[in-house]
Amino acid sequence: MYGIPFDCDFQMVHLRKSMVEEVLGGPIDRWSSVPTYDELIRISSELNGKVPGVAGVGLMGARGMWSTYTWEHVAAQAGMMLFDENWEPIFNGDAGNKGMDTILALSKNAIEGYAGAGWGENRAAWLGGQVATNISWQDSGTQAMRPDQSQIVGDFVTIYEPRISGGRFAPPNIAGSTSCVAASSQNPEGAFLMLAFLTTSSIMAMNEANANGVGPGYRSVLTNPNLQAVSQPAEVMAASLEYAWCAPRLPGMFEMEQVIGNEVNRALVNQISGKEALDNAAAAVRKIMKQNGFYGAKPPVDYASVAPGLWVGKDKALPF
Amino acid sequence: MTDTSMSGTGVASASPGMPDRHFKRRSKRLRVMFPYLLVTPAVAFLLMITLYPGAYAIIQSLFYVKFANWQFVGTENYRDLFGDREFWTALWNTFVIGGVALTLECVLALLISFYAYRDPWIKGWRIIFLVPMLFMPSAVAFIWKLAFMDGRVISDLLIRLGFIDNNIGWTSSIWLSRLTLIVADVWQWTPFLFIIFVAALQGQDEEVEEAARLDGAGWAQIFWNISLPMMRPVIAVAVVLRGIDIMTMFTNVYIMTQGTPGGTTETISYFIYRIGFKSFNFGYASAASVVMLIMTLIIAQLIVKRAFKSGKE
Amino acid sequence: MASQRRKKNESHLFRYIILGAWALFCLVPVLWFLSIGLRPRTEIITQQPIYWPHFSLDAWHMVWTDWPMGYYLRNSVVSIIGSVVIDLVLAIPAAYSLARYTYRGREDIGFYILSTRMMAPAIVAIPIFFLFKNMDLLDTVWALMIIYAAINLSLITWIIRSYMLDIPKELEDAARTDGASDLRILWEIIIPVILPGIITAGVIGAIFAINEFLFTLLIASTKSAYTMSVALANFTGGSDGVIYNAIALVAFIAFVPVFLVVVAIQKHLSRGLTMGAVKG
Amino acid sequence: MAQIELVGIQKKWGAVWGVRDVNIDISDEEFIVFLGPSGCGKTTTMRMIAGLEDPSEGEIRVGGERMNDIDARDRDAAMVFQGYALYPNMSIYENIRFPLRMRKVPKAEHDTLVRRAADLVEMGIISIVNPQLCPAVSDKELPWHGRSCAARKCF
Repeated sequence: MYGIPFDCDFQMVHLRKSMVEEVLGGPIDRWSSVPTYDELIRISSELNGKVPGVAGVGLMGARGMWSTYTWEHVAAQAGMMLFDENWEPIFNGDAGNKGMDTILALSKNAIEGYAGAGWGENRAAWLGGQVATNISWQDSGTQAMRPDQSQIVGDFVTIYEPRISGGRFAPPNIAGSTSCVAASSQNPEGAFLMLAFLTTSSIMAMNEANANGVGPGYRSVLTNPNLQAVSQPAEVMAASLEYAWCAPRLPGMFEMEQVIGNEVNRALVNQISGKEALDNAAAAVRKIMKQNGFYGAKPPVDYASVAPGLWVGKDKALPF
Repeated sequence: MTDTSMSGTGVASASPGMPDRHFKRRSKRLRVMFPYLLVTPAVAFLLMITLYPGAYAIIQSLFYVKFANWQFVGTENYRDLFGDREFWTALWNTFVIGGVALTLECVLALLISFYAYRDPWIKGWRIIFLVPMLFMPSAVAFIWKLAFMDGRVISDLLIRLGFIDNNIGWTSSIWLSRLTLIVADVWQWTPFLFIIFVAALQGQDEEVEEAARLDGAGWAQIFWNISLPMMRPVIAVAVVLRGIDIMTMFTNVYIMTQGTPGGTTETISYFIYRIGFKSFNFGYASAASVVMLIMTLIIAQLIVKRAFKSGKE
Repeated sequence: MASQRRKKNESHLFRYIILGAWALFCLVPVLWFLSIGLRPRTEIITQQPIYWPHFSLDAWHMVWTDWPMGYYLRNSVVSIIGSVVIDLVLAIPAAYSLARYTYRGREDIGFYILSTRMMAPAIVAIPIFFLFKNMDLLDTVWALMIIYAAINLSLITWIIRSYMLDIPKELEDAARTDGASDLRILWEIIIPVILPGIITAGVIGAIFAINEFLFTLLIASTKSAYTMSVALANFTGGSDGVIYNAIALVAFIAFVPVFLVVVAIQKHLSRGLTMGAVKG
Repeated sequence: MAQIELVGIQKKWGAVWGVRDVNIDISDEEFIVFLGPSGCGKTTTMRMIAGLEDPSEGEIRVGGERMNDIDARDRDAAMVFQGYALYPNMSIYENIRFPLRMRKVPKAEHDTLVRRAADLVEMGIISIVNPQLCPAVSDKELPWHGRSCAARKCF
């Protein structure tokens, strides 16, 4: 089993320094000022509309993967496990619902465009000073420092992701950005060929290809100069193959990301309840899993061999 | 008829340069085949670009496709599709968004062309009104995405005018989100209908109009009772062409809403694109394509053929 | 009498209000978008919209230096002109056949050609994608050329056909008795006579090709085949987010030539847009 | 040589009769006029003689030779059309020259032949002398349109 590391994203919370300090009544401490999501809900509701044109919180609520990521990351703070031992999706458990409730509460203080906001829209609103707090990846912090793009240079603090009170930390693996390749799998070359012509989607395709069992042949493909010419990630990955750890994606992951996110989005715009959304998502995901060879005699990928990587938090101390 | 005449052949003998007469027997087969030969390259080219994809889509729609790995699933994709809420929503959205946009475009284009066609500065108006149509559709989508959503310009203007108090969440409400797509489409494509309607109005016989005026009809009456009925075939053709394009609406959805909220702005084209190129479920997307293709063919037979029959020659 | 004159003036006034309002609706977004292209990026998405921004050529420099816009422009021009040439070579004989001969199946063939105009790009996108992949044509200007030609062939055929129908049949009969063969007639009489119609068809086809988005998005996924319309999408991806001022400038760079050409063929425009069904 | 015989010529479009059983014998250098109300088949008959229309039945003979299967372009018949049918993309000079080009008459002879034809229809030499000065046909309907049309048929 080899892993292909790239683009490791962390969900973080970014704060507008001046505004949040005013609400907190003192300087921000990165570790303790906003310890829980409940606290973020409170702060963002106080901040919402306080300054004309500035909303309490920005979050990615668009259909598809954006909503999926937001829900997963938040629910992970409540200790969500996505699947049980038999790969049955268990989204509609306590943790999953807690995550959903948290997002729904946050959405009341959210910027008006959050339901259509993917990464690009969220980034623009944050850098343009339209939100007082923002849930996004780490690069929203580095980009806010660039005066050619950012209105809020010097007026922001990035804190680590808040917990959900009572929850335990569990990194969700369903859409993690790290890919892996199972050395034991079949049909190695086919999926990677996708990359040769799909650079805008190459990252997606590569993940998907990995998940579908790309075998030992992957290296020859990754080191192919033609592929490297069109896909810079391929070049980087090829160089760091030996040093990788792995957290495999599930086969059919992109389909799952889409269906989960679409349901979460429907809940965010009040078309269905959060519980319904999670039930619908679980049913859809189960179907996709089945089509990809789960629930049969032999799982499509040998996950046991990567168990340590799958569950990073289990036997390890939290970094803070 | 009467001045048609044949010149005598007497002069022919006076032309020493003409070669000797030799009557070439024509090949009857070539004669019959000739028009087919002329049209063959074009048809062959189009067949390549429609028949192959058609067959490919039909075959692929019977599989669960995971890149190079195809699992035969029979008609499962179709059964799923007809039970898929998102598919029916997409169909309904396409119909609703397209219908409202098309109606608005038609009414506005009629209104404007009615006021513009006899204006002395019609040439100037026409150039101005053409401008939106000549922008790349993707750019137009960005214009309106920025105006409605990212830049909040329209919310701001409405606040300044005192209509509302807070910024509007365009993407959170079904009809507001659809409205953004409709406005973008109306802005860009009303000129299309306008240009056609003005040409039709200018092309109509002035004497009929003058006769009606002598009979005491006013402008509006003339328009309603004479111009409009005379324009019917033109309107039919224009609406059919615009309708075809609206039914395949993709760019605006892709750039502006991506189907938010909850899939209520997702058109059928975007649905197929999303299933195919975001979920990578090509078999399912192909099944949707096949259904769409059949619907297109039915619409083409029922409506388009008739419109173009009445409109031509 | 006086009241009637006033009434007339009022109706004039009303007309100019309507036309003026529509002109504003058409032009204001365009001018505002131009101002987006000429302002610094930090003044585009802000707490409150900025209506009087600072002037900046940031985007202009970005468009020509950071992105090889000249190269994209070349791709656009090559693929579009190539597609129009392919179309004219195929469409002129086909249109001649449809306009001038009576034979079995003519109506059906004509309608088949027309019906390809109705095909939603999304319907054929996936198979076409794999077709080009198998032909090793993805990410090439050739693929774009073929796809644009396919999209526009019906349009161009029908426009040219309509112009051919306008030519009096006598002209051909005369040429025939003068000893010209059918192809000779097409080449020496028909094509020169309907040249304005052919140009119209080509220009309208070119505009549709410039505007094509979905296929270009799928086929041209690397820089080697980016065209203007995909270059736009290029400004939206990556870690830099949507770069609106660059998008605005690219849109105007593409708009100007299109506008000039269209103004030049204005007279034929309505006819071309309706595929010949409306004679303007 | 140019004796024309029409034997039982018929033309039918579907159920509509264009021409019904025409039998005419026209001898060489004879001058003949068809007269009749509109729609009686004068033009159709002539178009069949010129080869622009195929008779549904019957036979056309020129100089005793059966012409039915011979293309209009190869029949070497001449016909002046109601609407003149001048080629709008060519000058009058070029119009008159067109049949010469089509019938592959050696280029060197063209000028002489065009002038002679123009003289025959009394077109006046002005429009012919310099092909470049020749007005384009599409300019306007000029008095010599009909004549140049006839001139084209004078070879």
